[in-house]
Amino acid sequence: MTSVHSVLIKDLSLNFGSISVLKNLNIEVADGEFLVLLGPSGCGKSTLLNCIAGLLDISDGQIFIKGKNVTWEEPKDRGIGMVFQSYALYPQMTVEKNLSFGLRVAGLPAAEIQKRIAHAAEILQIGPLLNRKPAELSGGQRQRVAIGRALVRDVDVFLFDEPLSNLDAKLRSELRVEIKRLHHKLANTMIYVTHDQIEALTLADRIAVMKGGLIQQLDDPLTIYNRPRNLFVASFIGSPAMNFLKGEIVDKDGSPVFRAADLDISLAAYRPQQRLAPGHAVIFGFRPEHIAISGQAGPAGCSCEAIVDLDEPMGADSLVWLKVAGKAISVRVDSGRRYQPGEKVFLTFNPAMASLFDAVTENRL
Amino acid sequence: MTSVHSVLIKDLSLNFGSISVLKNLNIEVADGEFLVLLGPSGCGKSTLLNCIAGLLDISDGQIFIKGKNVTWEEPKDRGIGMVFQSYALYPQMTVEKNLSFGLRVAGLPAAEIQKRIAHAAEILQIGPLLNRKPAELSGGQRQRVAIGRALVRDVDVFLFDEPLSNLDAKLRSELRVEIKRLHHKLANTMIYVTHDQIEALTLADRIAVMKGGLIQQLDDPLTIYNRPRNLFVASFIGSPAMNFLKGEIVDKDGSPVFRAADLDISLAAYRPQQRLAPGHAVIFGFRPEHIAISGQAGPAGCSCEAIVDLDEPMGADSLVWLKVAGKAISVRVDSGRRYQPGEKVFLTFNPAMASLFDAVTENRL
Amino acid sequence: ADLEVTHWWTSGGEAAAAKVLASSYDKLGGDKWVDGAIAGSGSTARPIIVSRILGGNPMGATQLNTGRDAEDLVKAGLMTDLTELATKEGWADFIRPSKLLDACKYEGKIYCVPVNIHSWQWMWINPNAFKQAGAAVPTNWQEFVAAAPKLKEKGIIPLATGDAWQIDGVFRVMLANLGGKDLYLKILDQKSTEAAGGPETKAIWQAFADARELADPGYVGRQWNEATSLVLTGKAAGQIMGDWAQGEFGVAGKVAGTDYDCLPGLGVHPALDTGGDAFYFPKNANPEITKAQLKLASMLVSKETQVAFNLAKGSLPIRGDIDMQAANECMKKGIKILTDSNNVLPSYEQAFSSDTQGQIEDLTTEFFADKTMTVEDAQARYVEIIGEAK
Amino acid sequence: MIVTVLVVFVGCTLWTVLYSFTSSRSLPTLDFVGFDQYTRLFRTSRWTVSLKNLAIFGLLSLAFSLIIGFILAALMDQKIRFENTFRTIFLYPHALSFIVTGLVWQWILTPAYGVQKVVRDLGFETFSFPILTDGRFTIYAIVIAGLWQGTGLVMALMLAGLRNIDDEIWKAARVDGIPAWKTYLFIIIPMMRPVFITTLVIISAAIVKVYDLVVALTNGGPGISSEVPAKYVYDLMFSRGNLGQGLAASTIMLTTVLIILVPWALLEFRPRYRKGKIPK
Amino acid sequence: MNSSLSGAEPRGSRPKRFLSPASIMIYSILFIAAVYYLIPLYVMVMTSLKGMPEIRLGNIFSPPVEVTFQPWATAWNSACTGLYCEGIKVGFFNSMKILVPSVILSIIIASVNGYALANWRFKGSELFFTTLIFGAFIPYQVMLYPLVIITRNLGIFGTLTGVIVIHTIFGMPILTLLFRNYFVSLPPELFKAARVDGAGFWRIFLQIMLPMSLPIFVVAVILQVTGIWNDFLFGVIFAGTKNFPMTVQLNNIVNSTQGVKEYNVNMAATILTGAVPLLVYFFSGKYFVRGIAAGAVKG
Ligand SMILES: Nc1ncnc2c1ncn2[C@@H]1O[C@H](COP(=O)(O)OP(=O)(O)OP(=O)(O)O)[C@@H](O)[C@H]1O
Ligand SMILES: Nc1ncnc2c1ncn2[C@@H]1O[C@H](COP(=O)(O)OP(=O)(O)OP(=O)(O)O)[C@@H](O)[C@H]1O
Ligand SMILES: [Mg+2]
Ligand SMILES: [Mg+2]
Repeated sequence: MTSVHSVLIKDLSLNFGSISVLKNLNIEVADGEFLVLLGPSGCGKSTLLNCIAGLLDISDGQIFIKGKNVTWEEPKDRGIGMVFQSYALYPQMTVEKNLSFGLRVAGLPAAEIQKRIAHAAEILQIGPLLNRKPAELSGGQRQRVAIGRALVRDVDVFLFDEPLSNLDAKLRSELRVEIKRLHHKLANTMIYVTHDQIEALTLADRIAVMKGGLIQQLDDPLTIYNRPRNLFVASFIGSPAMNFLKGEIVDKDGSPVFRAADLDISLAAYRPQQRLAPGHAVIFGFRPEHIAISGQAGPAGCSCEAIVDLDEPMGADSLVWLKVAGKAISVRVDSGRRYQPGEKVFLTFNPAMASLFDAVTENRL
Repeated sequence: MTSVHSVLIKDLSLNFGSISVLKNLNIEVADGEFLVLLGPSGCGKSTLLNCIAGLLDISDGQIFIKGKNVTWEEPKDRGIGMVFQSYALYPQMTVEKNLSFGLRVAGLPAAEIQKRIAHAAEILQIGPLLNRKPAELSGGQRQRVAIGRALVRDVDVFLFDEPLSNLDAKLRSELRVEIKRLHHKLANTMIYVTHDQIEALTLADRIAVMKGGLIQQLDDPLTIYNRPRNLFVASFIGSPAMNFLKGEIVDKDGSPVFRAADLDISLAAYRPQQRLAPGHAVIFGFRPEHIAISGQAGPAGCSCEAIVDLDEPMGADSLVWLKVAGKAISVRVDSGRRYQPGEKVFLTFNPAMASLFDAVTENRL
Repeated sequence: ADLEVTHWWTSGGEAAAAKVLASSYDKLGGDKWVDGAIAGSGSTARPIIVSRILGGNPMGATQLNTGRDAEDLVKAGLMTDLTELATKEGWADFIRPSKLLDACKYEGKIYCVPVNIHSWQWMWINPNAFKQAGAAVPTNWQEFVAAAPKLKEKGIIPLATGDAWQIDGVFRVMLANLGGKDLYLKILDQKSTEAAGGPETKAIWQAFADARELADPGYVGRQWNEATSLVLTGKAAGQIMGDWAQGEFGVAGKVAGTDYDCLPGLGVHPALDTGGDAFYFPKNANPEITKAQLKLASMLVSKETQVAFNLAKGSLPIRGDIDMQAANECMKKGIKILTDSNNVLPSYEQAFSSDTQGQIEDLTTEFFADKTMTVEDAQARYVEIIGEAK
Repeated sequence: MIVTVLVVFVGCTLWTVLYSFTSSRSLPTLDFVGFDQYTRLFRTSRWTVSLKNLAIFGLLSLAFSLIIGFILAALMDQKIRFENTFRTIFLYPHALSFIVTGLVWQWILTPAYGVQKVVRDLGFETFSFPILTDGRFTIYAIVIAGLWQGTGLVMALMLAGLRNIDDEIWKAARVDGIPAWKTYLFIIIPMMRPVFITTLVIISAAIVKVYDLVVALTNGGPGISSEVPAKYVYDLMFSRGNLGQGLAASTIMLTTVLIILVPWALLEFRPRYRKGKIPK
Repeated sequence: MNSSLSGAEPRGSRPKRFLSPASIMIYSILFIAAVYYLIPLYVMVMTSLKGMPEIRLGNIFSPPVEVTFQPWATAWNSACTGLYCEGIKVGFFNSMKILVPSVILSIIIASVNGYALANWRFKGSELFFTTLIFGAFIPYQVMLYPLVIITRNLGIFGTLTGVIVIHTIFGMPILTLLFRNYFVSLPPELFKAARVDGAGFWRIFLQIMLPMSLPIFVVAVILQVTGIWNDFLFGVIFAGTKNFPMTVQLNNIVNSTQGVKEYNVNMAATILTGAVPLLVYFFSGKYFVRGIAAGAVKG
């Protein structure tokens, strides 16, 4: 069974002195899967990646790569390649040397080295750069070389530690696409650390959302986006962020309704994981794009009135900020129509796409 | 004439040694306007801002603030406040000391200082932080204090140099909204440097897109987004980026048509600034959201066939990458429907929202 | 007034001698001797002294070698003129040999006070060491060389020496005593390259080459009084060193003739040079100080001081008219030799600039340390130096 | 302050060069003699020996202090225990004056008391360690003592440099399977170029000026075998009353320094722009 | 999960590697090096605790059979330096009188210089800086004569002021380099922010830059204390008789032999003389590397 998993992490724990940074993690990564580790700064993403790479000695647990127990192997023998946020290119070597250094140290024949470099250069389109030094490259080129260095190692598993964080937005989105394409082409396993949810959502086959050394949710992007398992995941994923309203469940004509201040939203269309008991204190979460806005009132029950606070045009669409039940919420609208601060509008919620969380445990209901 | 403008820059040039960084710039910023300077790294944005602040001595030209020629004034006498990317808080002083430093230097009476700090603290909600040192603050809090430092100076013009670049995406969007609100509340002139177009689009009354020390276009955000004046502005603004196809104008039944390889797009709905001469080599640019995608062929003429290359889900919507006329283009679609690589789809272009550029001068046609 | 006196007399015998001066001066009343000893050899102290005089913060009085050393300072008008005092007290009448006072003169005026006569041309031996090695106690250099193998066998260092200037001294002594007065004068006075390149000089270099075989390897960095103490304790058999070495024997309570013996002029030519220490009095703005300076100058040449001081230092007095009954065997030998003016040699300091002396010192020490350097090479360079000397 | 510095450093330099063409003896006089002092200088074997010694001392000190300093720093950088203790031990000699260093090492190396005696007392009667007494080796004794005193500082500089190196470089090298020594040799050392340059400047400045150590340890002997240029300058100017000669020697020294310094200055201070900084 | 795999396989943390071959090697090299560095100190301390007879007989590495503190007392109180036999204690206070103002003055000036060079462009600042660096290479001896003449003309030759000024000047090159590099490495925005706030040259320096510069100040203090305390030449020439520093006394004790060299006293005097810089190193060595990392090694 282990052979189906490219990377298997069992009961992994890691402490720095008395601080426990990773707590009993279990992850299985399928062969060829693209797994993204996502979480706020300091949650232990890099630490986990370093454990997999063998750059940190773990405190407890086991790590298997391609069915082989590599818990105590040296990094170079684990069949992994790694790409770093700061590129970590050897500054005084040319790109070609950077790519070939590890291979030469490993004693590969020159012809083989040449072949691999040529192959990597072609895939990453860095052929013309081979004789330059890292200082003479742009950020994007550097990152490509860093990927190339992992590529030439001809490994089963690629590990990326925030490879795009140091690039500007435009380059970031370009390289994101390239990495995705690379994954399609090579079809090997990739584990990718980021704290940028757009990267996570676009690249991942599955996303592991981490917080405080624990995995909060491990699912495919759409599930994570649409059915976050708890309040943390819901608030962490999505930009612009999900809106939250505090309130309680009340029963209205036999079907549950979310009530906050003077606002009632019917939850008939919501698919709860458990029965929604009336009186339950809950948090109602909905994304800016799952709410409709209009100049006149819609059908009663899940529509309400609000005052425009701010209108943020973002190119293709705008984000309109409104005050609802005393809270500021954002709504994503087409940028064709501008809203003026103070304007009165009406909202229609779509409970089917909303999320409901227990106000105490913060878990999804 | 000068009195209507809050900031007026006339023929400003700046050289560092023999390198000319700013070339004969002219900008007028109206009273209360929010001007964003946008451009790639190294284009001279910070340099321009530093010139306005008086932190760099200009080589030629004049700068007026509130009608007063301040070209040779000291920074403190220009009536400006400045906020830096790195916060630039004085690390050894408490927040309160940080805020009051400039006022104490200016010799304001203690009561007045107290009043101003209280005011700024209230606006920025940093009251509880006043006795902390910068090291004890989060990134967002630091940036708020940095803004506060400009605020207490009670100045006419606020200068921001990429104030949000060091923050993570979530905080960034929060503070963006706060800055916008601040501007609404204070209504003083703000000049804001960024290389993030979302910030530019959401915040600006007008955007100055810069490149190589020259202003490429100075317009309101929607105009910049929808009617970029040249290829650079078009490609720089918008994320995901605009798609471009190279081709030429041909005449088809008396109306101009864009032709690239086997693709014909009617330009009848396009509003050119000049006559579209057949045979003219042009670049056709269109944004990912201005193109429709469907499983079956639409009306002939501005629809065509394409193969799905990649599907990038981004939460609310997805970006689908396709090959058209030998080029990769991206299309923004609702994330409800996933596309498989290799799938065959049909596209419908909307020429009214497209942009057409001369292939040589790269200016809008 | 407080009179600061700088000097580099810090070895046992020297310090005792300095103490004599200090206490006699203090006894005169009124003024006070403030000691400014700077340890090390003259080369440590001299730059300090010179730069202080130049820097306008002069001491009240300072030891300096007579000769061309101080000439520049005198020339620059930085020294107190003592002529008036000297004429009044009639220095020229009692200072013997008269060359001593000449060394203090510049353009007819007197600028320094010689305090003693030092001669280089002495060899000190420990008779017990020879007895212990079963060798005859030598009476001259040749015998000394002959006895050396036996000494070595016993683990006794034949010739104790040390720092560069001590080695250079060995050569000076050989030039004067093995070469004879004529050769010495030709080279020193006439700067004759012919004499310097001649066979007589070559013989001296040869003897010097013998001497380098007699030293132990540990001589490097050894101070002269440490070398003396080697002789004194019988660890070494002999030392070629000026008469100031006697002060060390005195301090150690050794008796000339029994505990140690002296061979003036290496037992060959009994000729001695008459170098010596002198005191200079840098010009000072304060008239009080000037008064105190003159008082010290007068005291230095006085009979009582001369006796007490020279007994302590082991040097000879500058006056021919005093009673040196208390002097020991060796000193008496010296006094006797000097009474014949034929035996009086000029000193290096009077003949050569310190620059030239330094060049010779560099050459002799290099030769002494580098046993691969031939006598011919050394002599050739010697000729060159003499040729350039002014 | 600027004036002071200009007067002192530039003024003194010009003064030195000017008077090196005169026949000044104890006191400076403007009596020009052309290049006489220089001709004599290079005919003087003590000067040529001094230059040779400086070259030997300089090269060996540079090489060994860099190598040893770097190795110590590299070892200290291995997250070892007692780092504070080791660092203090390596650094403390730097707190002592050369006089002290010279004295102690003279004692340890002198055949009569030091290493040689100790080894002989252990039964190796023929053991000979004449490093202070044989003119062929004395300069190496000075190197040993100099290294003892100076390597600690180099270690501190190197350690500081190592601490400034991005952690991810190490990780990348480990993933690439590059052995530690190769990582140091081919990656880390080239990355530490600025540190090496700073260190080089600091030790070269000290090497050129080496004086006290020689005086305290050997006083140039035996013979002239361990003479150094600074001592020649000092002796000629002050003990031997030949200012002109001493100044000619120092002019040569200054010229040599200039030859070393100018390329370095050009390299380090050529106009360059550090992103986001007001140029200095 | 596949239990057959996990059972036999290694689990848990790697065994502590403190005694691995690699670390044994590291520690032994460090240990050997430490021994090499400690031997001279050991010899000094041991010798200073022995009586003269024991020194003459025994070897220098053996510990004292009979510990005596007499040499220390002698060195401090009664060792002779020339005519006076008052030990080196006189020099100690003189050295202090020279050290404290010199260190303070030189660091103040160098830090202002470094700050000005790093943050304020002025005409010729590059040239000024290069000259300073060049100054670091000039042998002191060369400058002695001109300096004597200059200080004489200023009327400060042979005074405490004189020697303090000299030390300040000679400390300038390296210290300025250190401070400049440090200030360059501070974020320039701080400086800009302060200017916008209206602070001038001095206020920025005193209120913004200084409080951030502790590490580099530690380095500067260490270097200056070491250099000035150990100086002999300037002290003896420029300080004047009344102010001879401790090193002068040490030199006199060590170099003026009265009969046999009293090695034990010499060593005690040596250690006593080195005590001040040694203490400074022992107590602030930790900050030294940190300070250097912050300032000195950034190009
Ligand atoms: N060497 C170390 N010693 C002690 N604690 C450490 C060490 N390395 C990391 N930590 C702690 O472990 C936690 C996880 O760090 P890690 O670098 O894995 O976070 P991350 O998720 O990668 O954050 P970022 O997004 O900022 O890179 C942090 O709280 C950090 O303080
Ligand atoms: N002090 C300087 N000396 C020389 N060139 C400089 C200096 N400061 C800036 N430049 C040059 O001026 C140009 C503009 O720099 P500037 O810092 O204004 O760019 P920017 O648009 O703010 O970039 P970024 O987005 O990276 O902050 C750059 O090409 C830079 O190399
Ligand atoms: Mg990380
Ligand atoms: Mg900028």
